[in-house]
Amino acid sequence: MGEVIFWVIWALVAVSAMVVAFSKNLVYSVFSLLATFIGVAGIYIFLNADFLAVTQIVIYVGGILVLLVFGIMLTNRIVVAKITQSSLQRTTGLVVVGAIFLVLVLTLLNQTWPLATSAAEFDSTVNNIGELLFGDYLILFEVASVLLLGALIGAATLARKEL
Amino acid sequence: MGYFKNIADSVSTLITGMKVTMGYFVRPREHVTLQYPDEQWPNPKRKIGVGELDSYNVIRSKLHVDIDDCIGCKKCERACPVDCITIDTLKADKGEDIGTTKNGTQKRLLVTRFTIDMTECMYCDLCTFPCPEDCIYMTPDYRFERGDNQKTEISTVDRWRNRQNLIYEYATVPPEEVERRKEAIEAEQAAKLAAAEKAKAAAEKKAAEAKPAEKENPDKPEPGEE
Amino acid sequence: MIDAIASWMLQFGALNWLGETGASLVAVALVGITLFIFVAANAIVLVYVERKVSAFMQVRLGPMRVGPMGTLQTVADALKLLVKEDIIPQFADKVLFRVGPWVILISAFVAFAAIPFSPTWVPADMSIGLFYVLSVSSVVVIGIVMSGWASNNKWSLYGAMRSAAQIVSYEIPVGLSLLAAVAVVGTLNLQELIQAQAGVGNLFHWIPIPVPNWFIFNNPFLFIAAFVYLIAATAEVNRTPFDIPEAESELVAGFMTEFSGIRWALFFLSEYANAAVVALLTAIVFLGGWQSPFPDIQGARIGMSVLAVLAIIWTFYVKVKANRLSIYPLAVTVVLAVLAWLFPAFAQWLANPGLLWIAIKGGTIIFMLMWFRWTFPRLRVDQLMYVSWKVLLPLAMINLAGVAIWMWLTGAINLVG
Amino acid sequence: MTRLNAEEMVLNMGPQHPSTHGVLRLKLKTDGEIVSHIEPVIGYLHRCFEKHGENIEYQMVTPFTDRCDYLASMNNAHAYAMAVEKLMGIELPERVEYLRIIFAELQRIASHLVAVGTFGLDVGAITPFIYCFRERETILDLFEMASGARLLYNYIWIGGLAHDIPPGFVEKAYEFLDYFDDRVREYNRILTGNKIFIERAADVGVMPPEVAINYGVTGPNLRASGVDHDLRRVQPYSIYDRFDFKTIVGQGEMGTVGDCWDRYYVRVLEMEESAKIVRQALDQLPAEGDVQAAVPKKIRPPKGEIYFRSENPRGELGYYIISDGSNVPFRVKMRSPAFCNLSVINEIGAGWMISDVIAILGSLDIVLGEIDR
Repeated sequence: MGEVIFWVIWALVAVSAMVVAFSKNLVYSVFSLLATFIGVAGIYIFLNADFLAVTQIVIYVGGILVLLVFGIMLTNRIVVAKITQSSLQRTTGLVVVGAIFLVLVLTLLNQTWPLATSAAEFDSTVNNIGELLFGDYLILFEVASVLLLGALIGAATLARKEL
Repeated sequence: MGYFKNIADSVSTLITGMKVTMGYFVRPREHVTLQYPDEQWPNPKRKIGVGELDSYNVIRSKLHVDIDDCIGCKKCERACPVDCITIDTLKADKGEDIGTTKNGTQKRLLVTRFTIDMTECMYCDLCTFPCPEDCIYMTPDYRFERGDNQKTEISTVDRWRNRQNLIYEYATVPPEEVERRKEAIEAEQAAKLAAAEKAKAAAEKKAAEAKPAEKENPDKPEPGEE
Repeated sequence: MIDAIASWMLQFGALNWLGETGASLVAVALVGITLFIFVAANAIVLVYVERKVSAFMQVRLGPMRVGPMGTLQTVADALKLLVKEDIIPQFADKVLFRVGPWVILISAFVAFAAIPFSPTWVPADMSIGLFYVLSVSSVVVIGIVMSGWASNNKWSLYGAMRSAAQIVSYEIPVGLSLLAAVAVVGTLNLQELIQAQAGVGNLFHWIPIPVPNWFIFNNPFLFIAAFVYLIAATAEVNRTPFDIPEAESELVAGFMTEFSGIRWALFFLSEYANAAVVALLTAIVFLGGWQSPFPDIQGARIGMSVLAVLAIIWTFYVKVKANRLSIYPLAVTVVLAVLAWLFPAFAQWLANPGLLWIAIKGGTIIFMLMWFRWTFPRLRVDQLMYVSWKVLLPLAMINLAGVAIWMWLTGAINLVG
Repeated sequence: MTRLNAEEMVLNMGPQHPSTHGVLRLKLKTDGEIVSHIEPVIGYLHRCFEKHGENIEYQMVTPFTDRCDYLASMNNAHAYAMAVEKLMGIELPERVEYLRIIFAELQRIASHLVAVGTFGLDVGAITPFIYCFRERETILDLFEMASGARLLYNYIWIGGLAHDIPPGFVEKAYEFLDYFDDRVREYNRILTGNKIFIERAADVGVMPPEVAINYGVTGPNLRASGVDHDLRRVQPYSIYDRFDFKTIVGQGEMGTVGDCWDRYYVRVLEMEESAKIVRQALDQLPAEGDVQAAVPKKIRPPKGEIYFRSENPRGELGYYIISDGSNVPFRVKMRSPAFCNLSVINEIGAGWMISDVIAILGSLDIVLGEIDR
């Protein structure tokens, strides 16, 4: 039964990701990204990564997706309900994407994947992540936050009307 | 510092406002809602000094005519700014007594049609003042809805709730009676006309006799009439 | 709770063919349906309560016709909404227009999965419960933007845009103020958060007034954090004074402008579900969740007596100040106090933790939300952002640091060791 | 640096919009939330008042004046009646003058209550609106006692009043005035002093005195801009010179002089002043007198013309009447205050956000019935 759920989630991710890529309507692409993100969160749960799954929803759905929606709606003529997208330079794109795909497939096939012999016991990862973030990797964590703060200030400066 | 004062101001004024609403919340019985069909606003009862008519109230909700008292003077029709009153009258037969009003005035005109179109009425009350018999007045009855089970003294044109339902007919003269009288009056007028023509013809004859030269073709039709 | 139901089902032989996973799924479905009924009933009751509260605050009566005191009014309204014609504007985006309300409802609804209603009743006891509730609540904004954009109406779009900006900004003070409470216990599990608030302690740790050991009482910074959370959460669920996405006097009805019938009912369901989540979360994190305010029988008796004395004082105050006899609070508290002294079982029941207490606490918070709504004017968009970024956010951050210092002062953490 | 998205969107506010106080349509040019241009489109409520006036007798015009500014019917009829009386040279009995002042000032309170309440509603506060309407209902009860109608009274006639006041009216009016003082304090607690309300209204939509005068803005809106101009003071008509009252001028207590908050607060204070006038008028009211003594049997003003202006709750209401000696006016022109007040909206509203435009429109306190006529 658990497998069935897994495959349902997998199908959700695959289909919605395809809609993201192939939809003619840009807004559909963005909104189907919602399904993709939630599906990915579901896969994280299957990997016993509960904290990561929830973080995925908070950051990607609550933050990044909203930004994308904003971007699309504000840079287009929002009064029109149809925002279409078209592909340019298909051949070049196909070649590049094909090459990357090939490399990925080869890597995946050449790797020997360790397989679990039994289902892992679920154990919450919150404590471990917390201890690692605020213990071993505290400096990195702080540096990353300073970097993000710098980016934030930079963006705000650029976006301001009066310079 | 202004920043902190702002926050303190906000908190204190918001709490002041919340006290007001809470004050009302904990004493809900001081409400002002009226449960309309069950309880009704008491109409300020007030007579305007036109005799014993109890219902003559200052409240202006529906026009009403005591048609028995109407003498057909059409003063209200002329006073109406929106022409919602229509009155037709016929002269009474000679010697016929069509009653007196409660003020004792002898009626001379038979009111054959008295309609008030309440869809046009704007409740200005201007029509009630010129009435010499105080027979048109506003009633405090503000419920215009009339179903099958609701008997009103006013006859409805039809039962459907359309505009026709709000045009009130007050004249009580039956239509055949009106027809008869009209015919009678027409006949009378025709007789009068005939008499007049006769007299005219006689006069012409006399004139013709006086002037024989113009006697040749008295019945010659006009060229356009053929 | 799911596991409990599943194993209980498996004890009956008839359901053995389901297998363990199957039983779990059935249990999930059962819990889900129960929760959905709860959400629907919650909306129906809250709409009625809101209408009555607003009416009483506005010297009106509110619904009085359908059922006794108008109690069935919202049921009748719900039926009316269900049978209304389904209208989709011609130039709306049909797919997103249909999906949008459901996204909002589902994200509001799944948050209930982690809410503990009593020591044993919690649909899913997650180790990351608090974080989970926050995360699924953040999906609401996508649904709002979706329905606002799909309506193909400028007012809807303005509503959606405002809503997105507002919810994204207010998530930060919400998160930070909750984090202050989390820092005290060191867990994201809602049950553990509540269990940490058991017992009786001193007010703000040192002032010798016995109060329940709830976070709002035993730490002044958490006291402020509770209000920061309440304000920010009011904004997150789009209620006045932060209801600018709907803003009926400005944007007609904001993102709901084009919706009618059942879809509009879905918005209402989710609005009140969201309000309930916020209220329950406030109760859980700051007010001790299902913990009773009384530690034992004696505590319940004394507590009820104190309440009765307060009611007597209030009655005298009102009598002197406004020359009006307010008899109901007095009567209710005195009767309860007498009952508590007479019947130990009743006092014990009062002292027991459970659904009653979380319902009372959540109800109080919801009443506060309504009270805000029917008192205040609405903020402007930029003022809304000002409140979020320049008032609540610094306050929440100071709180977070303050909580840490307070814990060090009270000896809860030891920096040296 | 040019802005990335300088695209303007035209937004139709109205005719079906909850905050346009009737059927007004505002064409807003917006850039995001900022409104760069406002164009009011009026005429949805046009009822040919002036043309009507040319076709019916003098007394018949009164019900139509009631319907122009339906929130201040008494004041409208008062102004019209005074205009015709001046044309005909009618001297009124004292009692009529006092009663007219009482009704006009009560009507001013009622009208300002609507203005204050709906302004609260425009910025999102629903409850004060209901409180204001509760008080307005009490005033309407008084009107109903006297005239029989609650909105369109046709009570002030040329040369007098339709009826005398009923017994008990004066006591009820005193009762209302006593009750009303407390209520104003309550509005100040729940709305005027509310920080959110001040933030929404103060410094928003500032109307400098020059702009107000140039656009012909009158009434409380003009006084809120700091111009001490009240026709009851500067050109006392009727018997206003006998009463002791202050003209309220905007002080800019919470922000700039002439902002929305000032326009709101001037109205709140004017209600108190009007209550004062009503109290004085009730004190001095002559006990006896036939209110219809001076009503002419036939209203046939001599050939001539007149422009008469009075202070309406919304500003200066003027009637220009030409008589050709018959019983039907040759021309009735109405100078409606709300029309001029609305015309300033682009000047003071452009550059603010949509929410502010709503607040500014609410603070101007327009009545579409009067604008369109």
